[in-house]
Amino acid sequence: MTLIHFVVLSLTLCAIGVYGVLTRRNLIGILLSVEVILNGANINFAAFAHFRASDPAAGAIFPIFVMAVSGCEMAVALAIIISMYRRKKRLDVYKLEELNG
Amino acid sequence: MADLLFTHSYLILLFPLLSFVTISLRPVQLSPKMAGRFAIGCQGLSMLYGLAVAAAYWQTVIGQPQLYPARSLVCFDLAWLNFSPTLTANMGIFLDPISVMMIVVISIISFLVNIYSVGYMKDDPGFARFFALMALFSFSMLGLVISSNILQMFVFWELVGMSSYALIGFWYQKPSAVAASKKAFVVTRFADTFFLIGIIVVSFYTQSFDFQTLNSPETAALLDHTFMLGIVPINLLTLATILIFTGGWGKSAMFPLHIWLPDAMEGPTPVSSIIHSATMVVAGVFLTARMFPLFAASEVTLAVVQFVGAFTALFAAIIAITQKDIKRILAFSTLSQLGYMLFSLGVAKMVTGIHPGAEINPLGYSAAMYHVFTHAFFKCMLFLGAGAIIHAVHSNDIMDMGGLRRLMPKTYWSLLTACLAIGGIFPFSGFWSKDAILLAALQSGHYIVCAVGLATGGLTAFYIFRFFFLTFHGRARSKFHDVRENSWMTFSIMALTIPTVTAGMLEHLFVSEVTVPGLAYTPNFSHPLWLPTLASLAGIAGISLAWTFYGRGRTEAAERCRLRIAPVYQVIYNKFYIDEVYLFITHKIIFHGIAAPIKWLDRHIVDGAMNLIGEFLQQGGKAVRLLQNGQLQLYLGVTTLGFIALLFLGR
Amino acid sequence: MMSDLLFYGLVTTLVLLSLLAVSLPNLLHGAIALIGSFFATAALYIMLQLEFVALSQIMLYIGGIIIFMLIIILLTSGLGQENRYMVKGRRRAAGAGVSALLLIGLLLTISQPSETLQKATLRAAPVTMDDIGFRLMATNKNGFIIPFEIISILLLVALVGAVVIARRDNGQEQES
Amino acid sequence: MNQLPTNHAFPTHNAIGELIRHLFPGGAVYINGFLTIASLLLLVSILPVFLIWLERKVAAHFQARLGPMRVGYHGLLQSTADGLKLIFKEVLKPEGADTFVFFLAPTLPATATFLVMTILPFDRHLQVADPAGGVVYALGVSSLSILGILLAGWASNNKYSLLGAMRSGAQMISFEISLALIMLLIVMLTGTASLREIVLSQNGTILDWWIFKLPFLGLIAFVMYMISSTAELNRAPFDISEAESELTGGFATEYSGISFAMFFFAEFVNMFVSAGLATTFFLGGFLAPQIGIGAIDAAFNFIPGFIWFFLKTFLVIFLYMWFRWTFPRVRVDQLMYLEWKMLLPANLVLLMSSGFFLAMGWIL
Repeated sequence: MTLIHFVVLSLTLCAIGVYGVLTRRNLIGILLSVEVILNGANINFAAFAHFRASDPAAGAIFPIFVMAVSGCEMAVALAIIISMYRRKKRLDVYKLEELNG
Repeated sequence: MADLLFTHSYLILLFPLLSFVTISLRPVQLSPKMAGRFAIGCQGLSMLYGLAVAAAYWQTVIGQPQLYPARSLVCFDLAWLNFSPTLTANMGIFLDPISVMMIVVISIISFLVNIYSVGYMKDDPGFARFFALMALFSFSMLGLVISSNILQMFVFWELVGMSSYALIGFWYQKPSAVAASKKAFVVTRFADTFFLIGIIVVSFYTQSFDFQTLNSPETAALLDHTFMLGIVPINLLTLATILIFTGGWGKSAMFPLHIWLPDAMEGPTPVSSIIHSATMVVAGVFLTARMFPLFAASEVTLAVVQFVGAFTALFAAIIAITQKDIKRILAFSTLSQLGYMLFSLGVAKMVTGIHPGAEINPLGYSAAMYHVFTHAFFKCMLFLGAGAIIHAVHSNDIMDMGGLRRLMPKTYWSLLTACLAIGGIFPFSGFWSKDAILLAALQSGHYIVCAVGLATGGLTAFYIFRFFFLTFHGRARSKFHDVRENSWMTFSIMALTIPTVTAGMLEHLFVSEVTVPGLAYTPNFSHPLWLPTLASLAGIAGISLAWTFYGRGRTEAAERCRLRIAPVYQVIYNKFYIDEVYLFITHKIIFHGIAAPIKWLDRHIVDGAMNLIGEFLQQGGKAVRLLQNGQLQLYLGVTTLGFIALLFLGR
Repeated sequence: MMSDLLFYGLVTTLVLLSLLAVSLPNLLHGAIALIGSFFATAALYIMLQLEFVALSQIMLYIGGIIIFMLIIILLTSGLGQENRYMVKGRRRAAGAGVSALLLIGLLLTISQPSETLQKATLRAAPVTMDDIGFRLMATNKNGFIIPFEIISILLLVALVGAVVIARRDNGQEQES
Repeated sequence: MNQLPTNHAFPTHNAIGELIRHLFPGGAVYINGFLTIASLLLLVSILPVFLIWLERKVAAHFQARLGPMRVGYHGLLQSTADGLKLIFKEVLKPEGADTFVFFLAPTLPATATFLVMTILPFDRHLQVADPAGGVVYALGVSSLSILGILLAGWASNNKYSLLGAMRSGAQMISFEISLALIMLLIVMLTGTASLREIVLSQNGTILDWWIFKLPFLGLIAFVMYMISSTAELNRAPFDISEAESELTGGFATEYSGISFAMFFFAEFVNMFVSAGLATTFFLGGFLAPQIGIGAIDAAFNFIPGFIWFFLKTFLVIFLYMWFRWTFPRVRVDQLMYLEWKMLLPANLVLLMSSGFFLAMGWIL
């Protein structure tokens, strides 16, 4: 159980999240996968905080910031998804191509 | 004691401001009734304080000439804006004979008109708003007259214009009121632009806004040089003073910028009374008087002032003869009287550093100020009386009235004094002030102007008694219901008869004390006795003519006369088609002749170039947008692939 | 020894649950798997002696974000209707390929000999709640007061924005 | 990796713990751990039974009747019988329900309450664990019960369940905010987030309890805590999620047997936990009330702390039950209005004014 283990773990989680984002068709599913990616990043921060003795508190603070930002993201996403759902009645990203050129 | 009064002289302004803020912003909830009472209370306090300041001023400044040789007093002067190290705009209070006189006039009239308005505006939905705006007006007008420098004066000048705009359009549901307020705003703003340019020119050269600096001979000497604009020689002094005078030109509604004032009668009558006859329109005259030493340094400017004044006096009097709307008659009468004041200023002469040895005759200045004083009271009263009549009979047309003498006796007798005063009949106040003006014109050798003044005096007497007889005498020409005098209104009207009758006693005071600033010179006030006699005769002739035509409420003789000169009458009745000329110029010439080609240029050449660029970008965008198919996952996939490529390439 | 065992157990759980979270066809099941993975992550934090981060993880992620997500799912899916929107066939394979490539690339990158990774085995003292609190509020150069305040403003803005976006425009949208 | 936090006394350093530590020096950690968990489980299984009986008795006496009288002394065994019946009943799963989630959901609230109980300081040395961020832990873990309710509502495949679940989810999330703010207030005043420390900070006379400190602000905070925790517990007058007249049985409509029993029991344990937290935060926890008279104080001190804890907790529980029979049920919009427009602003004002008091050193 060294730093390298945690780094590999967080990279794996990141890859899993990317896979999820690429293969989910539902907006909420994509958000879910993004959370997996963020989780991986957080683990990375925490691991570095623990194993690099120079400044452990900084590494511990960063995951908290990430959590706060992801809370914001969820709040806005909730609003966007609700208003989109009202309009389209579904959240399939293949059906939500309004932004195409 | 007096010092304390002067130090806190800002309180004169503060009471109306307090009233405005309290009523409009409502930190405490006031019922409309309470708002009116509150406004009157504030105006009353302001008036009492103003009178106290005036008394103190009389005692200290006038009473001790050795201490105050300039007869003026700067109560305080705080630096407000530092434009540059050498140019600072101040905010201050400046007391000299004319500003003290104006404080007295404005505060008394504001107070009385506020009382009057309680009766006049009763049951109006905008009752509280009206009092708030009136308080704002009082605040700004008082601020205007006690300004210590020209920039401060301009600030209050614009505030006055703003409150006038708001009050003309007070009944904003009426399209005509809205149009009138817009017209007043645009016309005065047009003139104010030149005023501001004038301020900028003067302050640029003199590095000062202060009146005392501007009025010094050094300033005149500094400005007095001629430069060539192309092939036209332009004297800077003349240019600057005429630019500044243009502000007063517009505000005092002199020909040809007079078109807004008759329309401004759309506002409530108390507004017309205080703003558009007694105080605000006098601001132009006041400005000219305030800057008089500088104006007087330029012969051309004084000539312009004199000509504009004299012409407007006659011109407006002629139009007033034919008008049927009670308030328009009075409006044109106001124009005419303002013309008097201006030409009186124009005929005054004084010594300055650059014209040594020129004639000295400051009587015109004193006479103009005296006329400002007397005119304010009797014209205010005339308007208040007209308002009372309108309030009673619900019509503006004098052809619909008649026989009101019995129904409104108090108004009748009060108005009679005002009509006699404006008609220049001995011993009412108007007689004395007009006499002084005519004497000033005669003494300075402007015989034509003097003749115009005399003729206008006759015309004035005629049209004012035409209005008077048609309104009060004879039989009613339409049915009135429930004509009653309101005690709030009659109180103010009757209170105003006192200065109207007695202001004549102040003539010598004005002539000796209200003189050109910085000039220790008592005007020569020796009368040739034929002049007042002639003036009185002109007035009596006007009244007699009015009696012949309209006495006992008859109109047949006048009608016959009108038919005989129908074309001329038509021209005069339509105010010499000045409004139409304006419309023609703005619409036909400016809009079609100048603006339309520019518009075409803008639409086709300038916009066309822009459209070309836009079109180019759009086509480019169309080509690029094929890449944007709106699928999140494609974007992310491509991004990730790019990132992976970087990972491998970066090794 | 014990802790290594625990660590590998947690890691296995975490990876498996994350995989489930991204690949379960029913979104709600995915969300539940995500909850599990968050708990496992919290356990990992405790192993890293970051007690407060673990507690925040539980409070913010499980108490806040996941509940938000569940509410979104419940609001947008009808009863008994499953959210089976996964891409099919080739696209799915492409996604898997891309992410596998990414993982390989990243792993290759960290497999390079690196001072930071190799020598970073020194274990820090546990980070207590007090440390984090004082660092968050410190105004000196090690302090995080500015990011903290920015985050708080961001939260406020996000909330206001969310309200504005989600508010029903009566004029535009038809309600069924 | 195995080192335990040593900066504060290990919370189970009581007589039994010491004895076992003395007898089995090697395995004491495991035996102690097992014993604490086992006793806690025992408590969790007995408590709801007793609380249900209490609720029924209190309700009955409020309505001037006797309540259960037949089974056992004054009906003491009535709820045991009911519980047994529930356990042996068949669990029905509605058609089309999501099996996994349907059976997962009831376990979550039960787990949540159990997890919060592990940090309740029953006595000076009677506490399973005392994390430094105990308040955060309590808040975080208790949100699991919201999860359980939401999942139960969705998994039941029934519109009443879903509506009830959404309602109570929204309600609990909303009121959790003001609950958290009140806890934050206490954390701010004490300067610690550990529950044990919070209790110890109220050492002294009865006037040192937070409810009586900060003249009136403490009392206001307590009242607000009671309101928000009542709402958080979905108890009357805030029981809109299971308003029988509107929603049948709320999120638990489709549940029966042991699954239902878990929800039901969790609810009552949750009430105990809430009351215990109130005791901890405001009423001096396990500390004996000291009124400044030597003899009485000594007598009170002689009584063990956990008895005081339970006494105070049951006092608060009685308050909850009293609420139930005093106030009529509020509407769902009134509820949201209460939280977002009244409680939350009041909370913020309270927090700010207390901060001001704290900064000025005016904590009386």
